[in-house]
Amino acid sequence: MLKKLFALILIGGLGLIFFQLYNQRSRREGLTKTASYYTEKGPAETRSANIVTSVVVTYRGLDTLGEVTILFAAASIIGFFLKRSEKGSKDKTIRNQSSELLQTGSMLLVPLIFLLGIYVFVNGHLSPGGGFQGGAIIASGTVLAFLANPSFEGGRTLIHILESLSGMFYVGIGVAGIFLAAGFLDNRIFPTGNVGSFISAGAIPVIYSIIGLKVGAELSAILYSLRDTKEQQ
Amino acid sequence: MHILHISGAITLLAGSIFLVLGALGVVRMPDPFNRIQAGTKATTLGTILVMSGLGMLHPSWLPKLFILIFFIVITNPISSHVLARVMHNLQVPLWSKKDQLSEEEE
Amino acid sequence: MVETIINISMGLIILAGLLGSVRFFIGPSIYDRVIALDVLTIISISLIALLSHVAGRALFLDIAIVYGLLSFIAVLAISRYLERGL
Amino acid sequence: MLPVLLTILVIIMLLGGLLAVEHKSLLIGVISAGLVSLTASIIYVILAAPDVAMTEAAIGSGLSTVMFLYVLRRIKGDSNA
Repeated sequence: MLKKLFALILIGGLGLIFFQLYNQRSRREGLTKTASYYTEKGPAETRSANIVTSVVVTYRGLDTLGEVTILFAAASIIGFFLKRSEKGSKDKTIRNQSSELLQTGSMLLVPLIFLLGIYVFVNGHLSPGGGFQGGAIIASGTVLAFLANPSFEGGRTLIHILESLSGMFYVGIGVAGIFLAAGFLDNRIFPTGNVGSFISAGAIPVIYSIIGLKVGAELSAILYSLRDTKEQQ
Repeated sequence: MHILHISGAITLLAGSIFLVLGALGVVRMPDPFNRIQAGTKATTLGTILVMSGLGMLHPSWLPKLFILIFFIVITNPISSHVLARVMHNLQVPLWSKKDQLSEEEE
Repeated sequence: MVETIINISMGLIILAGLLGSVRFFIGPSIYDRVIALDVLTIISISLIALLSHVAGRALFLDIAIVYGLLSFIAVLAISRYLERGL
Repeated sequence: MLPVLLTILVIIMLLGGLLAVEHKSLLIGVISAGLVSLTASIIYVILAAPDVAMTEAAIGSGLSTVMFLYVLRRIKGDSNA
Protein backbone atom coordinates (compact mmCIF):
# COMPACT_ATOMS: atom_id res chain seq x y z
CA MET A 1 0.00 0.00 0.00
CA LEU A 2 2.76 2.39 1.04
CA LYS A 3 4.74 1.35 -2.03
CA LYS A 4 1.84 2.23 -4.30
CA LEU A 5 1.40 5.60 -2.62
CA PHE A 6 5.09 6.33 -3.11
CA ALA A 7 4.89 5.40 -6.79
CA LEU A 8 1.82 7.61 -7.20
CA ILE A 9 3.60 10.58 -5.61
CA LEU A 10 6.64 9.97 -7.86
CA ILE A 11 4.50 9.86 -11.00
CA GLY A 12 2.65 13.00 -9.92
CA GLY A 13 5.91 14.85 -9.36
CA LEU A 14 7.26 13.78 -12.74
CA GLY A 15 4.01 14.87 -14.38
CA LEU A 16 4.29 18.28 -12.71
CA ILE A 17 7.87 18.72 -13.96
CA PHE A 18 6.96 17.72 -17.50
CA PHE A 19 3.91 20.00 -17.44
CA GLN A 20 6.14 22.92 -16.43
CA LEU A 21 8.51 22.10 -19.29
CA TYR A 22 5.56 21.88 -21.70
CA ASN A 23 4.21 25.23 -20.58
CA GLN A 24 7.53 27.03 -20.87
CA ARG A 25 8.54 25.70 -24.25
CA SER A 26 8.82 28.11 -27.14
CA ARG A 27 8.21 27.07 -30.68
CA ARG A 28 11.49 27.07 -32.59
CA GLU A 29 11.45 28.91 -35.87
CA GLY A 30 13.55 27.18 -38.49
CA LEU A 31 16.07 24.41 -38.04
CA THR A 32 19.21 24.11 -35.98
CA LYS A 33 22.59 24.65 -37.62
CA THR A 34 23.35 20.95 -38.17
CA ALA A 35 19.84 20.18 -39.41
CA SER A 36 19.88 23.04 -41.88
CA TYR A 37 23.26 21.85 -43.18
CA TYR A 38 21.84 18.38 -43.77
CA THR A 39 18.67 19.61 -45.48
CA GLU A 40 20.48 22.12 -47.68
CA LYS A 41 23.63 20.27 -48.67
CA GLY A 42 22.45 16.66 -48.21
CA PRO A 43 20.64 16.05 -51.51
CA ALA A 44 23.32 17.87 -53.48
CA GLU A 45 26.23 16.00 -51.90
CA THR A 46 24.88 12.47 -51.59
CA ARG A 47 22.16 12.52 -54.30
CA SER A 48 19.81 10.64 -52.00
CA ALA A 49 16.11 11.57 -51.98
CA ASN A 50 15.71 10.46 -48.35
CA ILE A 51 17.68 12.79 -46.07
CA VAL A 52 17.47 10.40 -43.12
CA THR A 53 19.18 7.76 -45.25
CA SER A 54 21.95 10.12 -46.25
CA VAL A 55 22.56 10.99 -42.59
CA VAL A 56 22.46 7.38 -41.38
CA VAL A 57 24.64 5.90 -44.10
CA THR A 58 27.03 8.67 -45.08
CA TYR A 59 27.37 11.49 -42.55
CA ARG A 60 27.01 9.20 -39.53
CA GLY A 61 28.03 5.96 -41.22
CA LEU A 62 30.55 5.10 -38.53
CA ASP A 63 27.76 5.07 -35.91
CA THR A 64 25.80 2.66 -38.06
CA LEU A 65 28.82 0.39 -38.23
CA GLY A 66 28.94 0.50 -34.43
CA GLU A 67 25.26 -0.40 -34.16
CA VAL A 68 25.71 -3.36 -36.49
CA THR A 69 28.69 -4.49 -34.40
CA ILE A 70 26.61 -4.30 -31.22
CA LEU A 71 23.88 -6.39 -32.85
CA PHE A 72 26.50 -8.92 -33.93
CA ALA A 73 27.85 -9.12 -30.38
CA ALA A 74 24.34 -9.61 -28.99
CA ALA A 75 23.61 -12.39 -31.49
CA SER A 76 26.85 -14.22 -30.71
CA ILE A 77 26.37 -13.89 -26.94
CA ILE A 78 22.83 -15.28 -27.17
CA GLY A 79 24.09 -18.13 -29.35
CA PHE A 80 26.85 -18.81 -26.85
CA PHE A 81 24.74 -18.86 -23.70
CA LEU A 82 21.62 -20.62 -24.95
CA LYS A 83 22.94 -24.10 -25.53
CA ARG A 84 21.49 -26.10 -28.36
CA SER A 85 20.20 -29.53 -27.59
CA GLU A 86 22.62 -32.15 -28.86
CA LYS A 87 21.93 -33.90 -32.11
CA GLY A 88 21.86 -37.37 -30.55
CA SER A 89 19.59 -36.70 -27.58
CA LYS A 90 15.93 -36.46 -28.43
CA ASP A 91 14.44 -33.01 -28.05
CA LYS A 92 12.01 -33.27 -25.13
CA THR A 93 9.85 -30.34 -26.16
CA ILE A 94 6.52 -31.41 -27.58
CA ARG A 95 5.34 -29.06 -30.26
CA ASN A 96 1.90 -29.43 -31.75
CA GLN A 97 1.67 -29.33 -35.50
CA SER A 98 0.05 -26.34 -37.14
CA SER A 99 -3.04 -26.53 -39.31
CA GLU A 100 -2.85 -27.28 -43.00
CA LEU A 101 -4.17 -23.85 -43.93
CA LEU A 102 -1.32 -22.15 -42.13
CA GLN A 103 1.27 -24.43 -43.77
CA THR A 104 -0.14 -23.77 -47.24
CA GLY A 105 -0.44 -20.05 -46.59
CA SER A 106 3.10 -19.80 -45.30
CA MET A 107 4.44 -21.37 -48.50
CA LEU A 108 3.05 -18.33 -50.34
CA LEU A 109 3.68 -15.71 -47.68
CA VAL A 110 7.27 -16.40 -46.59
CA PRO A 111 8.74 -15.57 -50.04
CA LEU A 112 6.47 -12.51 -50.21
CA ILE A 113 7.76 -11.25 -46.85
CA PHE A 114 11.37 -11.79 -47.96
CA LEU A 115 10.57 -9.88 -51.15
CA LEU A 116 9.05 -6.99 -49.17
CA GLY A 117 12.16 -6.86 -46.98
CA ILE A 118 14.41 -6.73 -50.04
CA TYR A 119 12.21 -3.98 -51.54
CA VAL A 120 12.46 -1.96 -48.33
CA PHE A 121 16.24 -2.02 -48.09
CA VAL A 122 16.98 -1.65 -51.80
CA ASN A 123 14.66 1.39 -51.99
CA GLY A 124 16.08 2.91 -48.82
CA HIS A 125 17.38 6.00 -50.60
CA LEU A 126 14.01 6.79 -52.19
CA SER A 127 11.31 5.79 -49.70
CA PRO A 128 11.08 5.42 -45.91
CA GLY A 129 12.87 2.41 -44.59
CA GLY A 130 16.32 1.00 -45.00
CA GLY A 131 18.66 -1.64 -43.76
CA PHE A 132 17.40 -2.16 -40.23
CA GLN A 133 13.74 -2.17 -41.22
CA GLY A 134 14.32 -4.53 -44.13
CA GLY A 135 16.36 -6.85 -41.92
CA ALA A 136 13.59 -6.94 -39.32
CA ILE A 137 11.04 -7.76 -42.04
CA ILE A 138 13.24 -10.62 -43.29
CA ALA A 139 13.50 -11.97 -39.75
CA SER A 140 9.68 -11.81 -39.56
CA GLY A 141 9.62 -14.13 -42.57
CA THR A 142 11.77 -16.56 -40.60
CA VAL A 143 9.29 -16.26 -37.71
CA LEU A 144 6.43 -17.18 -40.01
CA ALA A 145 8.33 -20.24 -41.22
CA PHE A 146 8.87 -21.28 -37.58
CA LEU A 147 5.19 -20.79 -36.76
CA ALA A 148 4.03 -22.90 -39.68
CA ASN A 149 6.57 -25.66 -39.14
CA PRO A 150 8.03 -25.87 -35.61
CA SER A 151 11.00 -27.97 -36.71
CA PHE A 152 11.98 -25.77 -39.64
CA GLU A 153 15.71 -26.11 -40.37
CA GLY A 154 16.32 -24.35 -43.69
CA GLY A 155 19.06 -21.85 -44.24
CA ARG A 156 21.07 -22.30 -41.07
CA THR A 157 24.43 -22.36 -42.84
CA LEU A 158 23.33 -19.66 -45.28
CA ILE A 159 22.65 -17.38 -42.30
CA HIS A 160 26.20 -17.78 -40.97
CA ILE A 161 27.77 -17.27 -44.40
CA LEU A 162 25.68 -14.12 -45.02
CA GLU A 163 26.48 -12.77 -41.56
CA SER A 164 30.24 -13.01 -42.07
CA LEU A 165 30.36 -11.98 -45.73
CA SER A 166 28.17 -8.89 -45.33
CA GLY A 167 30.22 -7.65 -42.38
CA MET A 168 33.40 -8.00 -44.44
CA PHE A 169 31.89 -6.21 -47.44
CA TYR A 170 30.62 -3.37 -45.24
CA VAL A 171 34.09 -2.60 -43.88
CA GLY A 172 35.56 -3.18 -47.36
CA ILE A 173 33.31 -0.53 -48.93
CA GLY A 174 34.14 1.82 -46.08
CA VAL A 175 37.89 1.38 -46.66
CA ALA A 176 37.41 1.78 -50.43
CA GLY A 177 35.93 5.19 -49.68
CA ILE A 178 39.26 6.31 -48.21
CA PHE A 179 41.16 5.53 -51.41
CA LEU A 180 38.57 6.34 -54.11
CA ALA A 181 36.68 9.25 -52.49
CA ALA A 182 36.95 11.72 -49.63
CA GLY A 183 36.89 9.44 -46.58
CA PHE A 184 35.69 6.35 -44.74
CA LEU A 185 32.25 5.22 -45.98
CA ASP A 186 32.00 7.99 -48.56
CA ASN A 187 29.23 7.07 -51.00
CA ARG A 188 30.82 8.67 -54.07
CA ILE A 189 32.94 5.65 -54.99
CA PHE A 190 30.24 4.77 -57.53
CA PRO A 191 28.84 7.35 -60.00
CA THR A 192 25.98 9.30 -58.45
CA GLY A 193 22.91 9.66 -60.64
CA ASN A 194 20.02 12.09 -60.45
CA VAL A 195 18.08 12.58 -57.23
CA GLY A 196 14.98 10.37 -57.23
CA SER A 197 15.96 7.80 -59.85
CA PHE A 198 16.51 4.19 -58.84
CA ILE A 199 20.23 4.04 -59.65
CA SER A 200 21.41 7.07 -57.74
CA ALA A 201 23.11 8.07 -54.50
CA GLY A 202 26.31 6.20 -55.30
CA ALA A 203 27.09 3.43 -52.84
CA ILE A 204 24.11 4.05 -50.51
CA PRO A 205 21.87 1.27 -51.94
CA VAL A 206 24.80 -1.16 -51.84
CA ILE A 207 25.65 -0.31 -48.22
CA TYR A 208 21.99 -0.50 -47.21
CA SER A 209 21.59 -3.90 -48.88
CA ILE A 210 24.60 -5.16 -46.96
CA ILE A 211 23.23 -3.78 -43.68
CA GLY A 212 19.83 -5.32 -44.40
CA LEU A 213 21.26 -8.75 -45.13
CA LYS A 214 23.44 -8.59 -42.01
CA VAL A 215 20.63 -7.48 -39.69
CA GLY A 216 18.25 -10.07 -41.15
CA ALA A 217 20.81 -12.85 -40.75
CA GLU A 218 21.64 -11.85 -37.18
CA LEU A 219 18.02 -11.57 -36.03
CA SER A 220 17.27 -14.93 -37.67
CA ALA A 221 20.25 -16.46 -35.85
CA ILE A 222 18.90 -15.09 -32.55
CA LEU A 223 15.51 -16.64 -33.33
CA TYR A 224 17.13 -19.99 -34.15
CA SER A 225 19.00 -20.06 -30.86
CA LEU A 226 15.94 -18.96 -28.88
CA ARG A 227 13.91 -21.77 -30.43
CA ASP A 228 16.54 -24.47 -29.93
CA THR A 229 17.37 -23.95 -26.27
CA LYS A 230 17.13 -26.99 -24.11
CA GLU A 231 14.00 -27.27 -22.00
CA GLN A 232 14.53 -27.04 -18.24
CA GLN A 233 14.69 -30.56 -16.75
CA MET B 1 -13.01 13.85 -62.86
CA HIS B 2 -15.30 15.39 -60.27
CA ILE B 3 -17.67 12.41 -60.43
CA LEU B 4 -14.74 10.10 -59.74
CA HIS B 5 -13.77 12.09 -56.65
CA ILE B 6 -17.29 12.07 -55.25
CA SER B 7 -17.78 8.35 -55.85
CA GLY B 8 -14.39 7.68 -54.26
CA ALA B 9 -15.37 9.64 -51.16
CA ILE B 10 -18.68 7.77 -50.93
CA THR B 11 -16.88 4.41 -51.23
CA LEU B 12 -14.54 5.57 -48.47
CA LEU B 13 -17.54 6.43 -46.30
CA ALA B 14 -19.09 3.01 -46.91
CA GLY B 15 -15.82 1.33 -45.97
CA SER B 16 -15.53 3.28 -42.74
CA ILE B 17 -19.15 2.41 -41.87
CA PHE B 18 -18.25 -1.27 -42.28
CA LEU B 19 -15.21 -0.77 -40.04
CA VAL B 20 -17.40 0.80 -37.34
CA LEU B 21 -19.92 -2.03 -37.63
CA GLY B 22 -17.15 -4.61 -37.29
CA ALA B 23 -15.75 -2.91 -34.21
CA LEU B 24 -19.27 -2.62 -32.78
CA GLY B 25 -19.72 -6.34 -33.34
CA VAL B 26 -16.51 -6.99 -31.44
CA VAL B 27 -17.88 -5.03 -28.50
CA ARG B 28 -21.46 -6.28 -28.53
CA MET B 29 -21.26 -9.98 -29.47
CA PRO B 30 -21.69 -12.45 -26.60
CA ASP B 31 -18.81 -14.95 -26.97
CA PRO B 32 -15.32 -15.02 -28.60
CA PHE B 33 -16.43 -17.04 -31.63
CA ASN B 34 -19.08 -14.49 -32.56
CA ARG B 35 -16.62 -11.69 -31.93
CA ILE B 36 -13.97 -13.11 -34.25
CA GLN B 37 -16.61 -13.60 -36.91
CA ALA B 38 -17.80 -9.98 -36.71
CA GLY B 39 -14.34 -8.56 -36.27
CA THR B 40 -12.73 -10.26 -39.25
CA LYS B 41 -15.35 -10.33 -42.00
CA ALA B 42 -16.72 -6.82 -41.68
CA THR B 43 -13.33 -5.18 -41.22
CA THR B 44 -11.85 -6.98 -44.23
CA LEU B 45 -14.66 -5.67 -46.44
CA GLY B 46 -14.33 -2.23 -44.88
CA THR B 47 -10.58 -2.10 -45.56
CA ILE B 48 -11.09 -3.18 -49.17
CA LEU B 49 -13.69 -0.43 -49.65
CA VAL B 50 -11.46 2.20 -48.02
CA MET B 51 -8.56 1.25 -50.31
CA SER B 52 -10.83 1.33 -53.39
CA GLY B 53 -12.09 4.77 -52.45
CA LEU B 54 -8.55 6.05 -52.03
CA GLY B 55 -7.71 4.56 -55.42
CA MET B 56 -10.52 6.59 -57.00
CA LEU B 57 -9.27 9.75 -55.28
CA HIS B 58 -5.62 9.20 -56.29
CA PRO B 59 -5.39 7.02 -59.44
CA SER B 60 -1.58 7.09 -59.31
CA TRP B 61 -1.58 5.21 -55.97
CA LEU B 62 -3.46 2.24 -57.44
CA PRO B 63 -0.52 -0.26 -57.65
CA LYS B 64 0.36 0.10 -53.97
CA LEU B 65 -3.31 -0.06 -52.96
CA PHE B 66 -3.79 -3.26 -54.98
CA ILE B 67 -0.79 -4.80 -53.22
CA LEU B 68 -2.26 -3.76 -49.88
CA ILE B 69 -5.67 -5.30 -50.69
CA PHE B 70 -3.95 -8.50 -51.85
CA PHE B 71 -1.96 -8.82 -48.61
CA ILE B 72 -4.97 -8.16 -46.40
CA VAL B 73 -7.15 -10.62 -48.30
CA ILE B 74 -4.53 -13.34 -47.87
CA THR B 75 -3.32 -12.73 -44.30
CA ASN B 76 -6.59 -11.92 -42.53
CA PRO B 77 -8.36 -15.28 -42.97
CA ILE B 78 -5.22 -17.19 -41.96
CA SER B 79 -4.86 -15.43 -38.61
CA SER B 80 -8.55 -15.71 -37.73
CA HIS B 81 -8.63 -19.37 -38.77
CA VAL B 82 -5.67 -20.25 -36.56
CA LEU B 83 -7.13 -18.36 -33.60
CA ALA B 84 -10.57 -19.96 -34.01
CA ARG B 85 -8.95 -23.40 -34.26
CA VAL B 86 -7.09 -22.81 -31.01
CA MET B 87 -10.24 -21.62 -29.29
CA HIS B 88 -12.14 -24.69 -30.44
CA ASN B 89 -9.36 -27.05 -29.40
CA LEU B 90 -9.06 -25.50 -25.96
CA GLN B 91 -12.86 -25.63 -25.54
CA VAL B 92 -13.74 -22.04 -25.01
CA PRO B 93 -17.34 -22.04 -23.74
CA LEU B 94 -20.00 -21.22 -26.31
CA TRP B 95 -22.81 -18.80 -25.76
CA SER B 96 -25.53 -21.04 -27.18
CA LYS B 97 -24.62 -24.22 -25.24
CA LYS B 98 -24.97 -26.34 -28.39
CA ASP B 99 -21.76 -27.18 -30.25
CA GLN B 100 -22.56 -27.95 -33.88
CA LEU B 101 -18.90 -28.71 -34.60
CA SER B 102 -18.30 -31.23 -31.83
CA GLU B 103 -16.69 -34.46 -32.95
CA GLU B 104 -18.49 -37.01 -30.74
CA GLU B 105 -21.97 -37.98 -31.89
CA GLU B 106 -24.66 -38.71 -29.38
CA MET C 1 -18.07 18.31 -50.41
CA VAL C 2 -15.44 15.63 -50.92
CA GLU C 3 -13.37 16.84 -47.99
CA THR C 4 -16.44 16.85 -45.73
CA ILE C 5 -17.21 13.22 -46.55
CA ILE C 6 -13.57 12.29 -45.94
CA ASN C 7 -13.63 14.05 -42.58
CA ILE C 8 -16.78 12.17 -41.60
CA SER C 9 -15.25 8.82 -42.58
CA MET C 10 -12.09 9.65 -40.64
CA GLY C 11 -14.24 10.34 -37.58
CA LEU C 12 -15.99 7.01 -38.10
CA ILE C 13 -12.66 5.18 -38.30
CA ILE C 14 -11.52 6.85 -35.06
CA LEU C 15 -14.82 5.72 -33.50
CA ALA C 16 -14.11 2.17 -34.69
CA GLY C 17 -10.66 2.32 -33.07
CA LEU C 18 -12.23 3.50 -29.81
CA LEU C 19 -14.77 0.64 -29.87
CA GLY C 20 -12.05 -1.92 -30.56
CA SER C 21 -9.90 -0.64 -27.72
CA VAL C 22 -12.93 -0.80 -25.39
CA ARG C 23 -13.10 -4.54 -26.07
CA PHE C 24 -9.34 -4.76 -25.60
CA PHE C 25 -9.48 -3.20 -22.14
CA ILE C 26 -12.61 -4.90 -20.77
CA GLY C 27 -12.16 -8.23 -22.57
CA PRO C 28 -12.63 -10.97 -20.01
CA SER C 29 -10.54 -13.71 -21.62
CA ILE C 30 -7.20 -13.64 -23.43
CA TYR C 31 -8.94 -14.52 -26.71
CA ASP C 32 -11.04 -11.36 -26.60
CA ARG C 33 -7.94 -9.25 -26.28
CA VAL C 34 -6.22 -11.01 -29.17
CA ILE C 35 -9.31 -10.52 -31.36
CA ALA C 36 -9.43 -6.85 -30.37
CA LEU C 37 -5.73 -6.45 -31.25
CA ASP C 38 -6.36 -8.06 -34.65
CA VAL C 39 -9.28 -5.71 -35.34
CA LEU C 40 -7.25 -2.71 -34.16
CA THR C 41 -4.38 -3.49 -36.53
CA ILE C 42 -6.79 -3.76 -39.47
CA ILE C 43 -8.43 -0.47 -38.51
CA SER C 44 -5.04 1.19 -38.17
CA ILE C 45 -4.06 0.08 -41.68
CA SER C 46 -7.08 1.99 -42.99
CA LEU C 47 -6.21 4.91 -40.71
CA ILE C 48 -2.64 5.11 -42.02
CA ALA C 49 -3.88 4.97 -45.62
CA LEU C 50 -6.33 7.79 -44.88
CA LEU C 51 -3.60 9.80 -43.15
CA SER C 52 -1.47 9.47 -46.27
CA HIS C 53 -4.37 11.07 -48.18
CA VAL C 54 -4.56 13.88 -45.61
CA ALA C 55 -0.81 14.47 -45.85
CA GLY C 56 -0.92 14.03 -49.63
CA ARG C 57 2.12 11.75 -49.67
CA ALA C 58 2.13 8.25 -51.14
CA LEU C 59 5.19 7.42 -49.03
CA PHE C 60 3.08 6.62 -45.98
CA LEU C 61 1.44 3.76 -47.86
CA ASP C 62 4.69 1.79 -47.45
CA ILE C 63 4.08 1.68 -43.69
CA ALA C 64 0.55 0.43 -44.30
CA ILE C 65 1.95 -2.28 -46.59
CA VAL C 66 4.39 -3.39 -43.89
CA TYR C 67 1.53 -3.58 -41.39
CA GLY C 68 -0.69 -5.40 -43.85
CA LEU C 69 1.87 -8.13 -44.36
CA LEU C 70 3.27 -8.40 -40.83
CA SER C 71 0.42 -7.59 -38.44
CA PHE C 72 -1.02 -11.10 -38.51
CA ILE C 73 2.23 -12.61 -37.21
CA ALA C 74 1.53 -11.38 -33.66
CA VAL C 75 -1.93 -13.00 -33.60
CA LEU C 76 -0.48 -16.16 -35.13
CA ALA C 77 2.33 -16.32 -32.56
CA ILE C 78 -0.04 -15.93 -29.61
CA SER C 79 -2.36 -18.61 -31.01
CA ARG C 80 0.52 -21.02 -31.52
CA TYR C 81 1.78 -20.25 -28.02
CA LEU C 82 -1.63 -21.09 -26.57
CA GLU C 83 -1.78 -24.43 -28.38
CA ARG C 84 1.86 -25.12 -27.41
CA GLY C 85 3.24 -25.18 -30.92
CA LEU C 86 5.76 -22.36 -30.70
CA MET D 1 -9.31 16.38 -36.53
CA LEU D 2 -5.64 15.49 -36.08
CA PRO D 3 -5.23 16.89 -32.51
CA VAL D 4 -8.29 14.91 -31.41
CA LEU D 5 -6.82 11.75 -32.97
CA LEU D 6 -3.48 12.39 -31.26
CA THR D 7 -5.17 12.81 -27.87
CA ILE D 8 -7.17 9.60 -28.27
CA LEU D 9 -4.09 7.67 -29.36
CA VAL D 10 -2.02 8.92 -26.43
CA ILE D 11 -4.80 7.96 -23.99
CA ILE D 12 -5.06 4.45 -25.50
CA MET D 13 -1.27 4.15 -25.35
CA LEU D 14 -1.15 5.16 -21.67
CA LEU D 15 -3.94 2.75 -20.76
CA GLY D 16 -2.20 -0.06 -22.65
CA GLY D 17 1.06 0.57 -20.82
CA LEU D 18 -0.78 0.63 -17.50
CA LEU D 19 -2.49 -2.67 -18.33
CA ALA D 20 0.85 -4.23 -19.30
CA VAL D 21 2.37 -3.23 -15.95
CA GLU D 22 -0.56 -3.88 -13.66
CA HIS D 23 -2.11 -7.10 -14.98
CA LYS D 24 -1.11 -10.36 -13.32
CA SER D 25 -0.87 -12.44 -16.50
CA LEU D 26 2.39 -11.97 -18.38
CA LEU D 27 0.77 -12.98 -21.68
CA ILE D 28 -1.67 -10.08 -21.46
CA GLY D 29 1.31 -7.85 -20.79
CA VAL D 30 2.94 -9.02 -24.03
CA ILE D 31 -0.26 -8.31 -25.99
CA SER D 32 -0.56 -4.86 -24.40
CA ALA D 33 3.02 -4.11 -25.45
CA GLY D 34 1.90 -4.90 -29.00
CA LEU D 35 -0.94 -2.39 -28.66
CA VAL D 36 1.45 0.29 -27.36
CA SER D 37 3.77 -0.24 -30.34
CA LEU D 38 0.79 -0.03 -32.74
CA THR D 39 -0.37 3.32 -31.36
CA ALA D 40 3.21 4.62 -31.28
CA SER D 41 3.56 3.79 -34.96
CA ILE D 42 0.39 5.75 -35.87
CA ILE D 43 1.59 8.69 -33.79
CA TYR D 44 4.89 8.70 -35.71
CA VAL D 45 2.94 8.77 -38.99
CA ILE D 46 0.90 11.77 -37.79
CA LEU D 47 4.07 13.56 -36.71
CA ALA D 48 5.49 13.02 -40.25
CA ALA D 49 8.34 10.67 -39.30
CA PRO D 50 7.87 7.79 -41.77
CA ASP D 51 11.29 6.22 -41.15
CA VAL D 52 10.69 5.80 -37.42
CA ALA D 53 7.14 4.60 -38.06
CA MET D 54 8.48 1.96 -40.43
CA THR D 55 10.98 0.78 -37.81
CA GLU D 56 8.27 0.58 -35.17
CA ALA D 57 5.99 -1.32 -37.57
CA ALA D 58 8.67 -3.83 -38.56
CA ILE D 59 9.93 -4.51 -35.04
CA GLY D 60 6.78 -4.14 -32.98
CA SER D 61 4.24 -5.96 -35.14
CA GLY D 62 5.73 -9.41 -35.08
CA LEU D 63 9.31 -9.75 -33.97
CA SER D 64 9.23 -8.42 -30.39
CA THR D 65 6.04 -10.35 -29.58
CA VAL D 66 7.56 -13.60 -30.80
CA MET D 67 10.78 -13.08 -28.83
CA PHE D 68 8.79 -12.32 -25.65
CA LEU D 69 6.72 -15.45 -26.21
CA TYR D 70 9.79 -17.65 -26.68
CA VAL D 71 11.23 -16.34 -23.41
CA LEU D 72 7.88 -16.78 -21.66
CA ARG D 73 7.72 -20.37 -22.85
CA ARG D 74 11.21 -21.03 -21.48
CA ILE D 75 10.72 -19.50 -18.04
CA LYS D 76 7.29 -20.96 -17.35
CA GLY D 77 7.51 -24.31 -19.07
CA ASP D 78 3.80 -24.89 -19.41
CA SER D 79 1.18 -22.27 -18.96
CA ASN D 80 -1.94 -21.19 -20.72
CA ALA D 81 -3.58 -17.83 -20.40
